[in-house]
Amino acid sequence: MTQRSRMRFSAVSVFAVVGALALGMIASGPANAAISKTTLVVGMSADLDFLDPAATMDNAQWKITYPCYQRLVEYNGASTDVVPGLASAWRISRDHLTYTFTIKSGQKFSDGTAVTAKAVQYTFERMLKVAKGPADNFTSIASVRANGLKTVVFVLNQVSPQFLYTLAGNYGGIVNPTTASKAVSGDNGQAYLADHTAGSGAYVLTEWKKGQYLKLEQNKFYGGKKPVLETVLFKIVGDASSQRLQLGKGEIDIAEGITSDQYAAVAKEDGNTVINKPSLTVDIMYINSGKGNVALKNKLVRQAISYALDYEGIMAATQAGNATQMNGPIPDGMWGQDPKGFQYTTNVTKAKALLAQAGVSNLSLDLVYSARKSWWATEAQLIQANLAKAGITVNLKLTEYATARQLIDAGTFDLCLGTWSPDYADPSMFMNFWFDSGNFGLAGNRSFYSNPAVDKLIRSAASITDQKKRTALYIQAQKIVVEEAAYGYLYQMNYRLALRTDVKGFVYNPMIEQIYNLETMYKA
Amino acid sequence: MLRLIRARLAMLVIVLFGVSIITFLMAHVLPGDPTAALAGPHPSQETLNSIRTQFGLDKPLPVQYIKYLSNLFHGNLGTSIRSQQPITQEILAFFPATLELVTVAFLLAIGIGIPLGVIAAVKKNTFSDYVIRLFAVGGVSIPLFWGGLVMILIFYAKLGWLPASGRLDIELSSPETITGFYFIDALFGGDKETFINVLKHLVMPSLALGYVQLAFIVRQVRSSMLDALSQDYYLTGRANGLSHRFLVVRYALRNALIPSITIIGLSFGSLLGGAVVTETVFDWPGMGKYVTDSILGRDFPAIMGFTVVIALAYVIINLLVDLLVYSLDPQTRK
Amino acid sequence: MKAIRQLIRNPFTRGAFFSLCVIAFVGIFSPLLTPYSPIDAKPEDRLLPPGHLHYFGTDELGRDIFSRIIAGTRVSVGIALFAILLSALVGTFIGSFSGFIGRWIDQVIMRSTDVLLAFPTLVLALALSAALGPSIVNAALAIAIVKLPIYTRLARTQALSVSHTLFVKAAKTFGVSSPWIVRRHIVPNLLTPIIVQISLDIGDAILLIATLGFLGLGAQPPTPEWGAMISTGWNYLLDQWWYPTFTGAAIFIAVIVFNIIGDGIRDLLDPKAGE
Amino acid sequence: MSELVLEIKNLSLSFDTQGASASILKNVELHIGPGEIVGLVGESGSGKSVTALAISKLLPTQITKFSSGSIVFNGIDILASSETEVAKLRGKRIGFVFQEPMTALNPTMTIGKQLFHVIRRHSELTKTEALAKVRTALEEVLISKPEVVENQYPFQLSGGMRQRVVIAMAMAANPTLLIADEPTTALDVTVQAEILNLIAKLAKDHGTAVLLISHDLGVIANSCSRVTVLYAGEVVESGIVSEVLRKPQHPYTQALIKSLPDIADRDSLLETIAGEFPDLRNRPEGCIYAPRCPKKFEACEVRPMLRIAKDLHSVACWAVETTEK
Repeated sequence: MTQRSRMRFSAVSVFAVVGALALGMIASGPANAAISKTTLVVGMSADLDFLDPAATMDNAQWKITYPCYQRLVEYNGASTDVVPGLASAWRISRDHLTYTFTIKSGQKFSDGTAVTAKAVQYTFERMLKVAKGPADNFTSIASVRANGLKTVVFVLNQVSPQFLYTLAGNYGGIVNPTTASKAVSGDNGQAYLADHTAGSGAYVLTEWKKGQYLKLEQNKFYGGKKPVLETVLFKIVGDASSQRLQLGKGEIDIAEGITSDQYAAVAKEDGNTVINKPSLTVDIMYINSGKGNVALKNKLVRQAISYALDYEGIMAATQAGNATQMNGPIPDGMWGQDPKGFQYTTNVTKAKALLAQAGVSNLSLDLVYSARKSWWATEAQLIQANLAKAGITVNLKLTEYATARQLIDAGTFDLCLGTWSPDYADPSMFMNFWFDSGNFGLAGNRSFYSNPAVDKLIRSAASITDQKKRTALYIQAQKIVVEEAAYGYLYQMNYRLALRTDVKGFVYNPMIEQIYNLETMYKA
Repeated sequence: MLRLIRARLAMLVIVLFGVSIITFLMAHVLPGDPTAALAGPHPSQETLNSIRTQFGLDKPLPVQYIKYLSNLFHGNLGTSIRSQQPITQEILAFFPATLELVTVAFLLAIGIGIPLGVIAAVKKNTFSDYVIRLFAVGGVSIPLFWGGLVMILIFYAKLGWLPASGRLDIELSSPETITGFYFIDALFGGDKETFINVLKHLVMPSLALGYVQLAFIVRQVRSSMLDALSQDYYLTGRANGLSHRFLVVRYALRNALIPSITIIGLSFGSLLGGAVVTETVFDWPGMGKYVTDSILGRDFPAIMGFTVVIALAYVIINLLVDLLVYSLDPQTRK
Repeated sequence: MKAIRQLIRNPFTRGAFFSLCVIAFVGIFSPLLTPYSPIDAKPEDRLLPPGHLHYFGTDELGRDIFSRIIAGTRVSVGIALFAILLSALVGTFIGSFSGFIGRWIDQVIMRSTDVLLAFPTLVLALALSAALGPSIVNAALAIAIVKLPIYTRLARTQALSVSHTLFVKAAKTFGVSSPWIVRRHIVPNLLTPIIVQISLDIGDAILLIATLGFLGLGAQPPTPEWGAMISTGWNYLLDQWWYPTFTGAAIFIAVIVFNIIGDGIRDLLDPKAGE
Repeated sequence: MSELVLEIKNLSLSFDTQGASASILKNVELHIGPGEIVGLVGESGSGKSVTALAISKLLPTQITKFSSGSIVFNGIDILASSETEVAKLRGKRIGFVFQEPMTALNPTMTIGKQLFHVIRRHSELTKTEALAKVRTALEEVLISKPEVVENQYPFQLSGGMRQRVVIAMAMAANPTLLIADEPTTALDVTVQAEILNLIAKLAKDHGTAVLLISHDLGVIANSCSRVTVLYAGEVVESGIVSEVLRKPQHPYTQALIKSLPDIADRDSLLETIAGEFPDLRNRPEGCIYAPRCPKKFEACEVRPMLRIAKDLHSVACWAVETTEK
């Protein structure tokens, strides 16, 4: 063998060894095993943060906690009404300030201890002590007292029409008081509950491989009907295309991360289906009339912006048309909505005229958004193009979510994209949060909108319980805030979810979006 | 040798101190408040303030930093804002995955890169040289995120040969932790199915990451090998009848490796950087993904914990490189 | 000129050199070469496949991908060049003074580079551009900072060796000012290794820019930046394959061309790597 | 005279690199008899080392082009032999000593091991025997503590010691021909003599023929019997050392001798040779030395052949009266 050919031989052999290694791996069987019928695998886009019901305010984490805890009252299927949960019955005092619940018997936490009135008291007292997001929903609680084993009494310091509904939210999940012993350095057990569940729900979090998956298994002591699904895995698949590929191969049963433009194609693929239902989530643009560009204080300018937007085009590009243009702040499907509410149309001429009337020219605005929603980049660029036609320059400011939140709280922006969904089925979720001048910033009023007349209307609507009277007040307020174009009322979106056709029994409830009714789901 | 270790330890102190200051400042000028992102969709001001107090974010920066340093001194990296878990514990969970990925990629790169670099040098300016150099330059040129995604498309989506994400199929339970390296743990565990599954998951990410490093190694080895082959001792050997092959393997290689090792060792940083992207593309549950999420989520303690650990690793790698050079190069033993 | 002739003579660098000329041409004249506006959205033309109207198809806002890639050449390559040149300039300056002046200043500067080197490149760039706020200029600054230690060290080593030569020692004894010595004696000696390093770093910088863009920290939309385009485009791979594919190929080609040229220049200028 | 150890006839070669070609050697003639020490002298760049490397076929194969002539070693036509065949000669029948003892040895390997590799390569000795041979080889080059030296690395030895090691390696297989390419140039003056004496002694003891290459006529004068003077790849003069040095015929040789302080009249100024070295990419048609030659005349437009001059040595110069070739 000559020197030359010997060297070539070694080059070849290096490639050959690598090739053989690769082939060996590949030859050793198929890449994936089929998932059993009693296991459900959900593909989610990112790992979760923490699961403490007294701390988490994010629907993404709630999909874990919701089936692991039970609440005093629960949403009834797909409706926004509540039905008995851990509480078999309740009584509301005439002044709407005292709520008395009777605890259902036979309910047990995942460690086998019984659910008692003391546990309810512990849960709420702890939540208020932790003083994080969830506590904001219960500022009306003056005291909560267990009265014996079965009775618990909430005393409110003000009338709170939505109180019962907030109890059905994730933060209403009753925590096992034995976890008090897990507290370290006065954290009220936050560190422990951050990655453990301790509820009486149908499931228990049994494993959390950070960055990989979370595993739910049945709670042996669950007091309700035994669910079909033995195991539920929430697998982290960051990339949307990977999720789609894995869904197609049946490696995951539900793909949460499918992007808007891909649903149509996913639905056409064998074995896949897409759920498409109207939701109560709205996509809006904050128009900072308090701390933003001075021109935005003028309602004519805000109206001009509203007329310049191409609503149809935006809905087509961001939601593939699976959306409805809003006609006011309250979405369709929520009581209190104004069915005859005014809807802005695309009218560039009118927009220009309004700007001229306002005496504003060469307006240049910053539009802040984050990558939190996959469609915001598209939406922002379209809005930029729309407003350019009316002669308004828009500078896009893509920031990270945390930064965007800070800017929103401080009011240092002109325009900003956001979504909003109600925590409980009450129009105050929209009206009081968005427009009360006491709620500036992250708290809800992100347009820094201030109108004493509106303040008066919505505050009185929130302090009474008569739904008819409240509706009237809210409709009156809506007419003002729509006319004044306090926000860019874009669209109410559809909830879309891609899943395998053999996943059955999923019930979508707009109040608890992203949460699965695992107790009654099954695979066929 | 003791002096070497002592010098490295001194460096460790300086580097750690510098890194902690830089990271601390950087983390705190990052626009964005972690509490605002965590407090829920519409928190009240009271809630935001209460959370800031809980994380000590309301204190002046120097106070926060001194507190951080004193905790660090006690081996405590703090608590993650995003997960509420001790950072030390989190890093222990994520670090082995990265180390496994990086090590395998590195071994692949060395195993293939050194021979290729040698061949390219020996066959300088021939067809094989051009092919190898093109192959190598491809590695440093292909955008890792794009290359990785294309690999997924081919080997997972089209051919179905290899899994696309994670360290192990979700139906299989992870092997009992001995080293934290799944493929070693699975081997000890004796479960053939798990072992093969672990290897399959390793193939794509380690090849993607290894290719970049391989390219770097080929370039480096080729150039130092050319240097070594142009040295007089090579000619002496040839003139004394030693074969070209013998000289390449026994004489030139060792001498070429000394400068290469230093440079390849120091490129560990770039490998970790590459791991950030690889882990994102292949959903590899490691430090890269962890730190990206932490940066985006403004999880200051986590960002700092990560950089401190990486700086530590950097100094350790430096020491290892020094020791390796020490063992290879008699001149350092003067 | 001689260098170019040598580059063309080698078959390995010949093709790369001509591609480089094409890239430079495209970068300089991009506004004249784009058949459509790379910025203006046309929602009615969303996601059209490649054809004679749109060579590379259109994106999610109905923009011509071919035009965006052409326009992106100027952004991605231009910013990479800017970042590396900035880094080389500042690094050479700091490094040569550090090596020339020595003493504690040298110690402080060298330990600082140690610290910077302890960060993984991408992570540092990631954190820096996050800290500075996402924009293409800040991404360039981040890359310049990340690359700084290399140039500082390179310049320092050269400055050290030059400052020990007779003419510099003589100049020092005659009381010639330090900046003068640095400018007249140290900088010219540095040029070759710095040029070699620059040529090797440009490709890497293009990749870093694209990676930052991919992770959402680079250019702001609607700027046609390659990395950001792939980041969005990847979601469309399965149904609109053309979107990420052509963009990725553009990055790959640009980077490989710069890398081959960089290798070639190193072979030419660096006596150790050459013949 | 018995059969020649080495005979180089009419050797011409060029280096071809990507389009450019440089004529390095032109019609070189050289021969060495058994046990003879022949000097090859010339300025740097004159082609001495190329000639030496050509004998062992150690020139880079990709760029070297032989255009004429032959190299015959012990009856073997080197240029016609394959790489494998020549490789068998290297170290075994042809030993090589290089100029730079600093770099001629592998810096990361002990002396003993490097010597061991060479010895094993050329003999059938067992490992133990070869290790013993390492000792004796070191002893033979007059290294006093071989057991210490063999475990040392090159950087731990002085230049002279290293050169001894290199010589030991070259002589390990008892070769027929030893090529010493500037063996003392890099050494101190005091050590130079020791090394030259060592080479002379070994050659005598083993009956080895030596080709001693140097730019230093003094070195040649002390060690060689015959000398060949190279200029720009061409032999300009050759003959018995004493004759050539005493009565140099070629103007170049004369200039060389004049520039040498030891041999020339101590009072005369050290002369340097005026003019520039020729461009080998465009070798002139006429006499290669003509551009720098003080005695240049019309005939020099034509290249002079190497012809036998009156004092029994060959000269390539029209200005010299010669008998005939």
